Amino acid sequence: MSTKLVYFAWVRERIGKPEEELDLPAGVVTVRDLLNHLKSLGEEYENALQYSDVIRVAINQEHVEHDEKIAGAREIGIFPPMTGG
Amino acid sequence: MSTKLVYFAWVRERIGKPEEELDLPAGVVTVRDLLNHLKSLGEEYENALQYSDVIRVAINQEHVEHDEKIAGAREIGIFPPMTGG
Amino acid sequence: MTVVPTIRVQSADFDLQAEIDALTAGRRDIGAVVTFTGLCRDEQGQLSALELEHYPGMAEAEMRRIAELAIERFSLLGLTAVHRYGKILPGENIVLVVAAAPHRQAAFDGAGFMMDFLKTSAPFWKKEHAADGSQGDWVAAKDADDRARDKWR
Amino acid sequence: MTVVPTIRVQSADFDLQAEIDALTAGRRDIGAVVTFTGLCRDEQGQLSALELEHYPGMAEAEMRRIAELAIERFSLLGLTAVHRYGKILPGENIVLVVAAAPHRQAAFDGAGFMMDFLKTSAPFWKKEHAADGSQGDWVAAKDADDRARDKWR
Repeated sequence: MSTKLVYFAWVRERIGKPEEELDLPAGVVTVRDLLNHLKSLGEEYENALQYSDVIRVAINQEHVEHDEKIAGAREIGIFPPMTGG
Repeated sequence: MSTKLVYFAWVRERIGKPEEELDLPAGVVTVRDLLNHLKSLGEEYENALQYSDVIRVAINQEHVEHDEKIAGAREIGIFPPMTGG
Repeated sequence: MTVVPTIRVQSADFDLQAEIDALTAGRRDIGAVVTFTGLCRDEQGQLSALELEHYPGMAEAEMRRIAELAIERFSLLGLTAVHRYGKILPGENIVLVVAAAPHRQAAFDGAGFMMDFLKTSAPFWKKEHAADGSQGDWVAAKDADDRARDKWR
Repeated sequence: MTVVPTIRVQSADFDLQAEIDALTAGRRDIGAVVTFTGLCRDEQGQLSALELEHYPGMAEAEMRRIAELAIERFSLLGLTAVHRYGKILPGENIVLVVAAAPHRQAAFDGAGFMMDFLKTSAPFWKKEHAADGSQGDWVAAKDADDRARDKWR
């Protein structure tokens, strides 16, 4: 089953696209696994996600920690710390 | 020399006038002396100023403590604690 | 550049948007504007009006003193305070404070400081008119207002 | 009575007075309204614009979550938050919060809480456009914003 990934701000710019549908390998269980998997997909992903500690992730439009399981995710958002307001 | 006294809120209502000019005796040196002197002028003053600790006083439109000297006062305001805002 | 506060005591209502516009027009250095509007409540239907008395001259002078302290302390770029007097009905405006600063904390602090000191030291007094038509009591000063002021010390 | 916040994310400017009016019209129980307006600064002439990006859907949802926490925590009588996206010029509005309560401290706290959490958890990002026409950097998140949020814990 494929998962929809959406990217924002400099994560979007570095990866070079605002969103994509990806088939994730069975070993990708947590958010941390997902970020590591993405970094293996190419230089642009590695560049976007190299400082993965600062990367924020939302599952189905709610913030989650990196140890959260991604099972059941329809949409995963990946982005830098927020700077609105 | 006479001094202008101005009263506000329930101090004004109890004394029964918004302002007056008074010749103060030589022994009236501080704000506290003034309040005690006023209380000797009649029941309405005594009623207005009986709880003199809560009475606020301004000399020339600036707040002062009860131990302030009133020498040089053109106008002395006497009123309850403020409740604006 | 010295920031001069705008201070007014008036019986007429005020126009919040116009006061903000006056403070911010043509400026590109203001990042945050906080406004406080105090309104007359009907106290669960018990109150028909408030009568606001003030000490003419001193009310403006005291508000200006507080405003100048706030501008200095929080490096405000602008500060406006307008206080009404006379009879004010439930739902109507009583007081307005507008504080402008580069960043949000200073604007929040400037407006809060202005209100906390205005409450306890600007010479205004509120008398209640009861819903049954009788003239009610003068509002009593609250210890909580003194405590709110003292937290800025 | 449950208080339902008004939350909007839009490219158009907002009308602060209209938002206040919508919150207070016909009410006699509101004693205090605090508004916060965040504006685009030009950073001493270095900035020609900010570009605001957001996560559609989640931005509204997250603002609503924060607003509901604020209403509950401070017993607010009304709360409105509007955040703009797209290109915003110096002097223009970015964000508006309006908080209404019976008394002033709750209104101040409600608006401050909303802004501190909005800053750190609502999915918006600012990119700077430099005055020389070049596309500048993404604004970096500030530790001070995390600390401002954490003071509510």
